[in-house]
This record gives sequence, structure tokens and C-alpha cells, in this order.
Amino acid sequence: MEDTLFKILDYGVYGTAVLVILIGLYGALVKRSLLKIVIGLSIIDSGINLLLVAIGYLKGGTAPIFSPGYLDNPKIMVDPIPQALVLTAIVIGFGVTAVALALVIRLYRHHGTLHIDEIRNLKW
Amino acid sequence: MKKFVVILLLAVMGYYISITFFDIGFGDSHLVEGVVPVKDAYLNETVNSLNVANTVTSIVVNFRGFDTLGEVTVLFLAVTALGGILYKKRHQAGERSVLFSASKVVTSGSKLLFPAIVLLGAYVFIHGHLSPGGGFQGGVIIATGFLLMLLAYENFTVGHNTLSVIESLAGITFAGVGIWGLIYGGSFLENFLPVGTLNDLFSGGVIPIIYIAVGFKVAAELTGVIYTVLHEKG
Amino acid sequence: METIFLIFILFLGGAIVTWMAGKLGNIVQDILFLATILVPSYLFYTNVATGYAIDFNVGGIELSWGINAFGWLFSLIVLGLGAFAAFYAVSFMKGKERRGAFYLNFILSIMAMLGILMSQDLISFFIFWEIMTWSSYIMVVYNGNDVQRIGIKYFVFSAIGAYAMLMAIVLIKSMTGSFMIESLISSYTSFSYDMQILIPVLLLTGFGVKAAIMPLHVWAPGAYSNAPMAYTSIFSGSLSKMGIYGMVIVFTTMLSYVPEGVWFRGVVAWLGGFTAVFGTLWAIKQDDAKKLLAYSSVAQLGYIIVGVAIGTPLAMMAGLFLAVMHAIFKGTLFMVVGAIERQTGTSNFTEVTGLIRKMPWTFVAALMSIIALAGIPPLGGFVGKWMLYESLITSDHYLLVIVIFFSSTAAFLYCYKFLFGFFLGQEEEEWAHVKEAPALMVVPMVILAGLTFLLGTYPGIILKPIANGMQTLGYGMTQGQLWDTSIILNEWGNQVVLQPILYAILGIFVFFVIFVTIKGYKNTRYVTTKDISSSGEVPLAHENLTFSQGFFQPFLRAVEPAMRRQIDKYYTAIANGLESLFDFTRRIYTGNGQTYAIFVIVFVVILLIFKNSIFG
Amino acid sequence: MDSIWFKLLGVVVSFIVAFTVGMTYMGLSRKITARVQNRKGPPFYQNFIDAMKLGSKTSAIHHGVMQHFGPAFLMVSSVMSLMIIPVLNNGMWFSNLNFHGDLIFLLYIMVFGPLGMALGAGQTGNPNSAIGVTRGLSQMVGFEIPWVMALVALMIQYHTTSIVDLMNIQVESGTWLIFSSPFAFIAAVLAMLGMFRYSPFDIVGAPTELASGPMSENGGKYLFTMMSSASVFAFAKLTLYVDLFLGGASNLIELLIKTFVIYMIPVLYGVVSPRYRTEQSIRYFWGWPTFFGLLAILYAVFF
Amino acid sequence: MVGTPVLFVAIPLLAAFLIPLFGMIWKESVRVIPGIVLAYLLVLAINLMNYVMVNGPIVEVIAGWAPPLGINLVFSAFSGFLVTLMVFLGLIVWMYSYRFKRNVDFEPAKKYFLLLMMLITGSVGMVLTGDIFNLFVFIEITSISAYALTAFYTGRDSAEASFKYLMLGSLASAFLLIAIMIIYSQLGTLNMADIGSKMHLMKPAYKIMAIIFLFTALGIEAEIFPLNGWAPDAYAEAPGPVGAAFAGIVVKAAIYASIRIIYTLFDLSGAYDLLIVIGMITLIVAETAAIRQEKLKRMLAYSSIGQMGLVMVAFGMGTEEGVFAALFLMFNHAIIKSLLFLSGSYLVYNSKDKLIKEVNGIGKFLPITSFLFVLGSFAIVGLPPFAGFWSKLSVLTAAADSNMLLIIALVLIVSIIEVVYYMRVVNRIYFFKKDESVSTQRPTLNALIAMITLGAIVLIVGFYPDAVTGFLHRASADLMDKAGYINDVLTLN
Repeated sequence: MEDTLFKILDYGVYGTAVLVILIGLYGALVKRSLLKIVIGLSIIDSGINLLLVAIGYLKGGTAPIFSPGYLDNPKIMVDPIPQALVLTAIVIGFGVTAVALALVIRLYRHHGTLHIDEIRNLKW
Repeated sequence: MKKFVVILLLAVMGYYISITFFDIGFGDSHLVEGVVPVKDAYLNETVNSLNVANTVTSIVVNFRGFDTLGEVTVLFLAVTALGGILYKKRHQAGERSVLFSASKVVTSGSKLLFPAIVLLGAYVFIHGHLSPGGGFQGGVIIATGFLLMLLAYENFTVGHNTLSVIESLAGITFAGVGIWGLIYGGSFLENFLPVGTLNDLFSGGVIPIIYIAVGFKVAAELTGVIYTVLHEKG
Repeated sequence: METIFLIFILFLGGAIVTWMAGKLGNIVQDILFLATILVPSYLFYTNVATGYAIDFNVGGIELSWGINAFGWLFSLIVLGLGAFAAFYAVSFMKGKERRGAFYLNFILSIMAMLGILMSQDLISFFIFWEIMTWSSYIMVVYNGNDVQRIGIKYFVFSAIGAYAMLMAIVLIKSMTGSFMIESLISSYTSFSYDMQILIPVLLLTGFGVKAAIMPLHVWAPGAYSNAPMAYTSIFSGSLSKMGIYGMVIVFTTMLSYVPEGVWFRGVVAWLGGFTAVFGTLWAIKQDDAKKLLAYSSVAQLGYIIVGVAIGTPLAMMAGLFLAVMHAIFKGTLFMVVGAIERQTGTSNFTEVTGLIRKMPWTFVAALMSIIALAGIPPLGGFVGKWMLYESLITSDHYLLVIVIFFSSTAAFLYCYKFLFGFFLGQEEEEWAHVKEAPALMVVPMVILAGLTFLLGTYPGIILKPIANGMQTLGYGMTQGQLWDTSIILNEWGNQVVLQPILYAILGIFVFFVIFVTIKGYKNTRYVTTKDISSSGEVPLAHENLTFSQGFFQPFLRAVEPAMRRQIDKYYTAIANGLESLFDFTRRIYTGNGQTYAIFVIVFVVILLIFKNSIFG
Repeated sequence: MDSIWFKLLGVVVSFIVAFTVGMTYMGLSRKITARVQNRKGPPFYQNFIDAMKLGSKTSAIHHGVMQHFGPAFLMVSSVMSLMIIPVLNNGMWFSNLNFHGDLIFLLYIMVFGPLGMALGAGQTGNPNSAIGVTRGLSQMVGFEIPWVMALVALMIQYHTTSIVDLMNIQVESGTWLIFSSPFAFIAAVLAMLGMFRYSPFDIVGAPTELASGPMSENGGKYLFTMMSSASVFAFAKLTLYVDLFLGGASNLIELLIKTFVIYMIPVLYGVVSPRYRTEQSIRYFWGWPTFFGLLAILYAVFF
Repeated sequence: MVGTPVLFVAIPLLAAFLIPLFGMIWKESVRVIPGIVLAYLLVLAINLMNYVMVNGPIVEVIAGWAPPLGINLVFSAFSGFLVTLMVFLGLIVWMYSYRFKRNVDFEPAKKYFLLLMMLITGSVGMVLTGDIFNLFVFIEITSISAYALTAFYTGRDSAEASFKYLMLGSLASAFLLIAIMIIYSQLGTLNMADIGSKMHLMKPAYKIMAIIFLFTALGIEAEIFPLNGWAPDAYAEAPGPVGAAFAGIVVKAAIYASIRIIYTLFDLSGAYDLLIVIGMITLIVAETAAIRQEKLKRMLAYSSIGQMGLVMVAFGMGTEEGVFAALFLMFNHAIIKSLLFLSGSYLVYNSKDKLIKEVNGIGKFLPITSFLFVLGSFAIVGLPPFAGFWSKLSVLTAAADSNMLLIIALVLIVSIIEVVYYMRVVNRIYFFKKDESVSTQRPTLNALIAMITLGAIVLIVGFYPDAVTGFLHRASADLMDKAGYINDVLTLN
């Protein structure tokens, strides 16, 4: 039973993460609205973060916190580094999204539309 | 047409990424043989020489504190960039672009909740080295408090300069601590304070100081972001 | 301080100071300019011994500067003509815009040419070559006419040539490990067969562009005619000789070591022959004196190339002698056009007529240069052409002789057109006010024209340096032996057989001139050229009957099939095609961010799909 | 024998002979042409009368210095040709100035005259002169090609650039070059048609079109010089042909006969042909004559 | 040793946080402080460079943890050279923009200088860092500053350019993280030297996956075709000095990162060939696109992309000569392209569309600026005796030594295209009639000083290339010495 669960998780977590990334990419590449593109980019970030944190998981591991009493009863811990990285990645993702949204506001102000095909003054 | 091409492309890419990660495997050690991972040293050093309970915090603030400094900078830059991008010549401060009337229930509730939220945030970042959470998490919680207030009250204002000063001071603290470490400890962000005992509030040397600074900074910056966007005339 | 360095420092410093000195007043600038040309030239001829070289190191590259006898020969062309042209230029540029830039580039061109001659290694050779290219380019576009077409054409062809040369240089470096010309020459025979072919091809392309050889000549007419005439005289006179200089080295060193050299010689000689023919035909067609002379330069360079490419001692001597002569008479002729343009404001035959009495000294210079150009005895061009014919016949290049002879006969057509168009024909009221050019312009012209006579009678003056130079190039012959290869030269290199003939010519000429002039001189009075019996009627004063439109129309109709296909048109077609293609490439950047993002995904997907073949 | 005075004597004597013969031939040609065209024609000595008349006339006007130079240039060309070309075999005439390369030199000096004369004509300001000159120069480029080809073929075949050498070869072998290099002869003769500028190649002077072209503003002493020059030049050219192809001549009578035969070729060709246009004339010379020239060269190279 | 490499990051960050505070007290400080910081960093860089040339690379640890644990910075001959160059250019750009657009308000001006400083800091961090995730952080610092600076002018289409940049930049960071994950999952470390030493243990399939994503991610920043859609827009729409900073600083850092990864981290020989092929395609496409441009800065942008392609080609040769050539090219390009951007933006200062035809006949009105632009044009197309010639020569020599005839031929053919479009502009500047409606703006003194400094360097290096070749040789030897790099980092205490 547990084995099958892990089997599903084996593929499931990575699969989900990759799927999220792909959905985000699809949104960013196909959707015509700037806002949807920004959302797509955010979704990519989420997928990446999911993937990142999943790398660090160890079966049966606990959170990497030496809470009181832990040292008396040590258990295997999950990898803390990806978690730290994800923390950084999330914040950076936030920063980028904020800038992206600001740009969308600027573009809307300038062009009066959010349709990406109409925002093509710079080309060739 | 374009959609199908994109889907095809993404499918190919997804396939390759997926099989790579499936091959790497989930939930067990996927390192190549003979490699000693850095995390073992981290876990070891965290509890033995830093006396910090939360390994993630020790990594974020100490081992990889440089990343975090960069990360804080990214946030700071995002706020600066936001101001720069959305700058308009005749900027009417205090005039909100989105006006709505919140109901009495919301306003009263917000007023009640706001101190609690700020308190929770402060708790989270102060105890960042002991329990899950930290400066970022705490800062975000505080910022949600301000978001709540901004949503509830049309005329709720946050001093722009105040935010800026807090932000700067927090940033200076972080960078200053780092340089202090360089001067007294020999390397940037060196933990030059005594580390105390494990699971004490005052333990981990400079880690809590930095995390508190980060907490203030994140709170101020996120509030600043919300505030700036909210005062943007479309 | 080494004199060689001092020369270049003086040139460079003088150029910059002259350029900057515009604010100090024109006179100061002029004096600085002349001093910058003359002082280093003086130093060069007094303090630099042939055969001496100095080695030094820049950026980890061994360089060597010095001069050998062959370079010294060309230095006569560069510095000699340069000095005359400089005096001319001072007067020519009076009251024009951007004198500083003109002087700067003039000096830089002279410096670069001297540098080319003094380079004993390929890198400094290339550096000076490129300085020469861009300084002359600035002169080509200097007047601002049609710069995007003519200027760019010049630069593109120069770049093609220069880059072909650069490619050869880096290949040589990778094979010999050194940039020295000596090491190239000494190790050439050990190159692989491909390289033995490729390197001369690349080098000849490089030199061929400057020497305006057939398929690479299309820049020349526009460039020569577009530059200020004071500069064109050295542009056509000296600068093009740098290509000849390089070709001579390639032919006499590398290509004489390998059997394939014969093919190169044949091909280049024939290209030179065609250049001569088509250059001449196009020159005949031109109505603008500058264009005419430009095409004529192309044609004349064709002769020189033929001589150089054939490369027998006599042919080489002919080529080099023609090179010197061409520098002199073509330099003079461009100066003449400059003088006329300065005095009348146009250089078009259809507009200017009958200047002979207005600008007599200019006419004398033009007449003598034209006679020299046409290769008519007694002037200098004849000796060169003679040696060329003789060498071609004795080396069994019979068809080439005919080609050359045809071109040289056809050259009379444009020679006549040049003289008639400007100086003869009816004197028009419109040009009644025209005065002779200033003395500073006339004197260099006349002196140069006189030189053509001197060298026609005493070619030994210049044949001596030529013989010395050819000894440096590996022609193992003494001066006397060299001169014995030609029928007409004596042991001093002067014309032995022809001298009586020259005296005879002069004697007969003078006799009949005196006869025609003296006989009834008192009764003969001068009448204007309006005073003619045109079908029994005398034309009115304002009527101009000068025949200037459609000159040589019948001849051009006869040769029309040969001129229908212009190489220029093909180049233009290629260039246009490329530009359209490039217009297409820039459309890859559609302006849509999503498209760019899709490019990224496509890139990743391609790498992913082919990852094993790329990284495997 | 080498003294300068002897050479001068040679020049003067040659000149007088050439002048006389040339004038006579030209007079004869006028007569013959007239008879063919069923006219009576002038007497054969008419040219002498003309020349005397012109020479004694006083010119009233001139158009400038080049007009003086023009005839002189022309004279230089013809006299020089005369001096270069050996008149009789075996040095039986004044050797004058012939030397080991005179064939090439001749190519040059023969075209020099027209150019110099063209300059003189140019200064007169008469448009007809200029037009005539352009035609003349164009046509010259036309016939020079076969002419040069023929000469080059001879040079190839006999490895010499000296006319004397060629003559000696003919004397020694007893075979005239007309037989040993026939194609060169054909090309040279066809080129000669243009050289003499008789109809159909009389486009330069073209009396009815251009009022005698380059000469139209010249009269008196100028025209006299030109005429003399033309007659000397005609003699020189004819002698050259005889020297090159007909084995030269051992005495003056033989020379006269041979030259007259050669001379009749252009004259008779001319009387039956209407005038060409310039481009036609040029194309004519670049057709068959050039073809024969090429044949001559091939023949010379391979045989 | 007067300082440590970490100050290159720490001091600007501290200053960045201080600027808002000082700005409240003394407004001018927002302009002055970045300049002081950059000047200090330049002094520091020169001092450290002197030290490094004598004593070998400096490896600095952060937070006192020896390299596999902590983050480390490496100031070697290679990275130090680039850092010095970047800081110098940063100072030039600062100097140029010191009084620029005096009509710009205080608020945006404050942000402009702050962001400019952080742009340089981020780039310097990218070069210095020895940790692959830290590299990611610095890339993001650089990118966000770049997005904001690109969108600096509100009146133009700059937001559009910035948005495109941001889209591709986001993809780049996503790919970079995927690659980092793959490497981390296998080797359990993020330190570049550590990764380099253990790379041979990794399964080739993972290695290839990792390098594909890393290469793509860094390729986006390094303007490789077809990943460079953002570049022309961003260059063209950003303020002139920022364009110079992009060409001279940001791209250099990205190239450094990709080269460091290919040379030090991975041991895949296919990557070198890929560099050559991609570099060549980039060169060709960019130069052919440049020839048909109508806008000046856009043309310069394409030219810049093309030059980067050439740099890639040179790096792809994999020989020390190739690296030397590439570094020389990077140096020259940084100086010359900055000069072109700086002078070019004064040529089209008042123009709205920045069209090339608007520079017609401007040489008479802006003599010095025009002269400098022409000098830059001559230098960038590689005409001797200017700086660009030596680098072009070294590229070709390196290619010849690697027997790459086709590469030589293609590079030279493309150079002809380059010549054409630069000369067209030069012709317009001097030999066309000026359009009356175009108004000109005289450069301010500070801008002139900045431009003349660059012009002087172009001339000095042209006449005396030894001024830099010594450093370049050391730097290229340093890059080639992979074992030395790993050794220096990993044997620290």
C-alpha cells in the first residue's frame, strides 16, 4: 500500500510540477492578454518552486528543525538547502511579478489595451 | 495553429524534463555515488557550531546569507523599479485609484485583526531561527495586515517616507552587520556574536538580528508595493 | 630616436596639428601642411638607407620597418608626386570647407603609403593598407556627392580586398608562426598545395582591388571622380600603385617558386588586358573629364598589371616604368581637371570649351601629359609602352599584344576628347572671364609635365632605381643586362636608338612649325574661333557650334555589344538581392514578445531533440 | 657615311622622291576614278598645280597656335614614317633611321599624325572639323586591329621586329611574304583600305557631308603642308607594303611598279563602293579583316 | 591588499540602502553617492588587480564557511579584469549621465542612479561569484535593474521593450533553476568549483540536460540568436547610457557566466562546437539585420549582438589563443560600443524616433560628438590603427591556428556588412545636408569628458595594444586553467 503510494508520488509530484510549468508556459506563450501572460509567468515560477522543493524531499524525513528533544531522538531530515533556495526563488519571483505588473499598467496607460498583438511598435 | 505548435513544443520539452526527473527519482537520495552532499555539513554545523534550531534559517541567513542579501536587494529594487516605472510627472499622492466602500463589518473586523496580524508577523520573524518561519514570512504577514487596512479604509495612508526610512534602515542593518563581520570576523556576514545555546531566543549570533531586519524590510517593501500600485491612476 | 620612427611621428603629429590648426588661420595651416609633407620626405631621403630595417614589438607581434630598393622606387612615386600634389592642394583648397579634414587625410594617405613601402612584416603592411583605405575613403566622400553609392562601393571593395589579404595574413601566420614577409617568402614552397594556391589568390585579390583590376575595378571610376582633384592626383597616381607594389612582390617571390605561377601570370595578365580594353572603351564614353580620367586610370593600370604579371625582366621593367609614368601624367591630368573645375565650376566637356587661350599653361601641361598617356614618342609614356610591346612579343604573348594595342589606339579617342573638350573648339562668351589657374597650381602641373619629357628622353633616370629594385626582387641581372633586354635602351638606360629619332622628330616638328608660322606671318592675323566658314555663313557671337554632345557616338555604336554587359550592374543586382534578403532576416524580430518566447522554447526543444548528436 | 649631313641629305632626297611620287599617284587616282565613273577627270599633274597654288597663297587668318602645330604634327608623322621605312633592298637607298624594332615604332608613328592634326583641326572651332576628327579616330581604331594583327603575325613568323630583316629574309629565300604568309597580307591589305581613306572609307573628309572635315578651316600654307604630308605618307605606306610583302625593290622602277599595283587596290575598291557610315566601317574592319588577321597569327604560330 | 572582493557587492548595497535616507537630507546626494561608490570600486579593482597579477587569484569566503559550504567570490585575473572593466565603464556611464536630462524630476533621477549602480553591482556579482545559485540571484538583481532602466522613459515605447525583456528573463530564470536542480540533485552541492571537480561523476544524460538549460538561460542574457528578441528593443528604448551599460557591462557578465560554466563546470566538448555554431549564426543574423535598420540605436544594438556572436565563436575555439581573442574582443567591444551608444544618443538627442536619417549633416553642429562616433565606428569595424583591429586580428589568428577556414571567411564577409552600415551612418553625419527641422543638443561637459575618455582608450589601445594584452594573456591562461581554479577554491582552509 505504502509502496504504491510512493510510486504514485514518485511520478505524481514531479509530474505535477512539470505540468504546472507547462501550463504556465502555455499561458505565457499563447494567451493574448498581458495580464494572463504575467499570470502564466507566475505559474511557471510556482511549478519551478514545486519541483525545487520536491528535489529535497527524502522519504520519511522530517522538517530540518532541531526542535527541543530532537537530538535525543534523531530522525532522518529532508534536505534543507532546496527549501532555502525556494525561499529565495519565491521572493525573487515576487519581485519580478511586481515589476511585470507595473509594466502592464504602463503599457495599458500607453496603448489603452492589453492585447499583445497591438503592442508591437518595436519590431524589425 | 500557433496553439498546436506551442503545445507540441511544450509536450516535447515536458517529456524530456519529466523523464529526467523521473529518472532522478523522488524521495530518496539521488546523489551520484561517492559524493558527500553539502547538506550533511549544513545540518551538522547548524546544530553544533551555530546553535540554531531551524536549519533552513541558518542556511538562509548564515551559510547562504549572501543570497539572502541579494534577495532583499531584489525586493528593494522591485519597489524602486515599481516607483520608477509607474512614475508620472504630476503624481497626485494620496489619491487612490481604486475606491470602494467596505461594509461596517469589514472595517471593524480589520481594525480588530490588524494588531493581531502585525503581532503574529513579528513573532514569526523573531522566532525565525527556532521554529518554521522567518523574516520573509513574518514580513509578508505584516504586509497582509496593511493590505487589509488599505482595503478596508479608503483614507488609510502609510507614510511613504516612513516606509522608505524603515526599508533603508533595515537594509543598512543587514549590510552593516555583514561589513561588521568583515571587519571583526574576517569575512563578510561572519557570525561575530556569541551563538548562545540551542533553542534559546537569543541564540545563533547575528542570525536573529538579520532576520528581524529582513522582516522589517520585507514588511515595508511589500506594503510599499501595494501602496504604490493602489495609488496608480490607470 | 630612430629616424624611421621620427618620420612617422612627424607625419602623424603633423597631420593632427594641421588638422587642429584651422583656427590659427589658413596660412599657418597651409605651411604646417606643406612642412608635414616635406620635412619627413627630406628625412626619408637623407637619413634612411635602403636595406636597413628596424625590428620592434607591439602587442606581442614582431614588427619590422625598413626600406629596400624596390620600396624606394615606389617611394619616389609616393613622396615625389605627393609633394607636387601638396603644393597644388594648398591652392586648390583655398576657400573651401573642411580644409583641416582634407589636409589630415592627405597626410595620412601619404604616411600610409610610405608605411606600406616600409613594412617588412604583414601586420604593419595591413595596418598601413587600411589607414590608406579609410583616409582615401574619407576623401572619396569628401564632396558629399552620392556618397552612399560611390563611397560605400569603394569601401566595400576595399574591404573585400583588405579582408582577403587579412585572411591570407592570418593563414600565413598559422603556417609559418610569424608575420614577417621574409618568412612567408622563404617557407612558401613548404606550404601545402591548397595553401600555395589559396594564399596568392587572396593576396592578389587584395592588391587587385587597389590596382582596379577587371572584376574588382567598379569602385574606381566613381571614387576617382568623386574625390577632390588635388587628392585624386595622388589617389590615382600613387595609391593605386600600392596594389601594383603588392602584386609585384607576389609575382616575383611566391609565384615564381611554384609551377602554378604560370597560370596565375596568364590569368592576371589577361585580366589586366581586359581591364585596359574596357577601361578605355568606357573612358571614351564619358562626358565628364573626371570620369574619363578615372576610367583611363583603370585602363592604364591594366597595362601596368599586364607588364607586372608577365614578369619577364623586360615586362617587369616596362610595368614599373609605366607605373612611374602613370603616376606623373595621370597626376598631372587630374590636377588639370582640378584647375579647370576650380576656374570654371564644371568639369563637363559639354559645357566647357575653348580654354586654350584662357589657360595656356594648363593646356601645355595637359597636352604633354596626354601625349605621354597616349604613348607617343618623344614623351615618357612611349618608352614604357615600347618596352611592354617588346616584352609581350618576345615572351610570345601575341594575342595580348593585340589587345593592348587595340586599347592603346582606342585611348587616342579619349585623349583627343579630353584636349578638344576643354581647350579646343569655339571660345564661348560664357567662359570669357576665365583666367589661368593660380601659380601654385600651374607650376606643379608644368613641372610634372616637363618630367614626362625628361623621362622620355632620359628614361635612365628612373630606370636605374627600377633596376635596383628588380635586383632586390631577385632578378639576377645587372643594370646593363636589364637594359640590354630592350632594343631601345643603351648602357645608361637611356634611349640609344630612339634618341636620333627623337631629335629627328623635334627637328621636323620645329622645321614645319616654323615653316607654317613664318610663311606670310605678317599677313596672317588671329581671328576668333567664331570666325569660321560654316557652310558659307559665320555664326553669331552667342551661337556655339562646338561639337561636344555625342562625341564618338559612331564608335560607341560599333562597340556597343561589348559594353552592354556592365559588371557594375551585376554587382548592383547582387547587392540589391542581398539587401532584400537582409530585410527578410530582420523580420525574424517580429516585435511580439510571445514569438520571441516561442523562439526560446524552439531553441530548447531543438537542443533537447538533438542533444545526443550535439553533445554526444 | 654616318655623318649627320649625309643623313640630312637622305631625308631631303627621300622627301622629294616621296613627294613627287605621292603627288603623281594621287593625281593618277583622281584620273582613274574619273574614268571609271565615266568622267574625263583632271590631268594627273593637277595635284602639283594645286599644291603650287596653295603654297604660293597668302593665308589671311589663323585660329591659334594649335592650328600651326597641326600640319607640323602631320608632317612629323609622314616624314618619320618615310625615314623609318627602307626604300630599297640591301641598303641601296639612304638607310636613314631604320633600326631593329622599327615595325613597332611604325605602328605608333603612323597614328601620331592624325592625332596631332586633329588637335590643329580642333582649334579652328569648326564643328565639321571635330566631327571629321572623331570619325577619323574611330575608323583608325577599326583598321588598326587587322593591321596590327598582320604585323604581329609577321613578327611571330620571322622572329624579328625589323623591316630590314624581313626584307633580307625575302631576298635570301626568294619567296615573297605574300606567299609565305598570305593571311597576313590579306589582313594588311584590307586594313590599308581604311588607311588610305578612299571611298568607301572616306568618312573623315566626306566632302558632301562635312565639307572636307578636319581640313575645312585650313587653306593656303596649312592645306599645302597637309597635302604634301598626305602624299609623302602615301608613298611611305606603299613602300612599306612592298617592303613587307612584295620582297622590296632593288631599284626605283621596280619600286614604282610594285607600289602602283598596291596603290590600285584601294583606289579600285573605292570607286565601286558607296561610303560607309562610321560604325559600319569599324564593324567592317572587325569582321573579315580581323578574321584574316587571326588566321595569320594562327598560321604564324603553328607553321 | 587594500580591500576584499566582497566590497564590490557590499559597498554598493550599503550605499543603495543609504541613498533614500541621504536623499531626504541632500537631494544631490542621489546622483553623487553612486559616483563616489563607483570611483571607490574602481580604485579597489585596480588595487586588487595589481595584487592578483603578482600573487595569484583571491578567493574570498562569505560568512566564514569554507567553499563547499559557504558562498565564495573569486577575484582572479580573468574575473578581475572583467570587474575592473565593468566598474570603469560604470563610472563612465555615471559620469555621462550625471547631468543628463536636466528636466528629469528628482524622483526618477534618484531611482535612475540607484538602479544603474545596482545594475553594475549585479553584473560584477555575476562575475565574481563562485556559487551557481548566487549567480542566479545576481542575474536577477541585474535583470530587475535592467527592466526598470529600460522602462525609464515614460514617453516612449520603453515599457514594451522592458516587458519583452522581462518575459524572456523570466524564462531564463526558470530554466536556470531547472538546471541548478538537476545538478544539485546529482552532486549535492552548489559551489561551482565543487561541481567542476565532481562533474565527471555525473551521468552524461543529466549533464546534457543541465547544460542545455544553463546554456539557454544564460544565452538569453548573453543575446544569443534566437534567444535575443528582447535585446534590440531594450537597447533602443533604454536611455543612451543604459544602452552603453547593457552592451558594455550586462552582456559581458552574462557571457562570462556562460563561458565559466562551459569551461569550468562541464567537460562536454560538444559545447564548444555549439558555441561556434550558435555564435556564427548570431553574428550573421544580427549583422544582416543591422544593415537594414532605420533607427540608430537599434542598429547599434544589432551590431552589439553580432559582436557577442563573434565573442562566442572565439570562446568556442577552446584554445588559449581563442580565449585571448575573445577577451580582447570583449574589452574592445565594451569600450567602443559604449562610446558609440554614448555619442550616438547625443546625435539623436532631440529626435523622437531616433532615426538614422536624422543624423544627416550633424557633424558640423556637434563636431566632437560626431568625431567620437566616427572614431567608434572605425574602431568597431576593425580598421587599424584603432583598438578594434587588434581584437579582430587575434580572433582571426586564433581561428587560423585552429584551422577554421570557413569561420575566417564568414567572419570577414560579415565584417563587410558591418562596414557598410557603419559607413552609411558616417557618411550621413558628415556628408549629408542637415534637415532644418532637426534640432541638436550640445553635450554637457561631464558627458564630453566621459566620451573623450573612452575615445582616448580606443586610440591608446589602438596604438599601444600592449597596454591591455598583458592582462588579457593572464586572464585567458586563468580561464583555461580549470584544475587551478578548482584547487584554489576547494583547498581554502
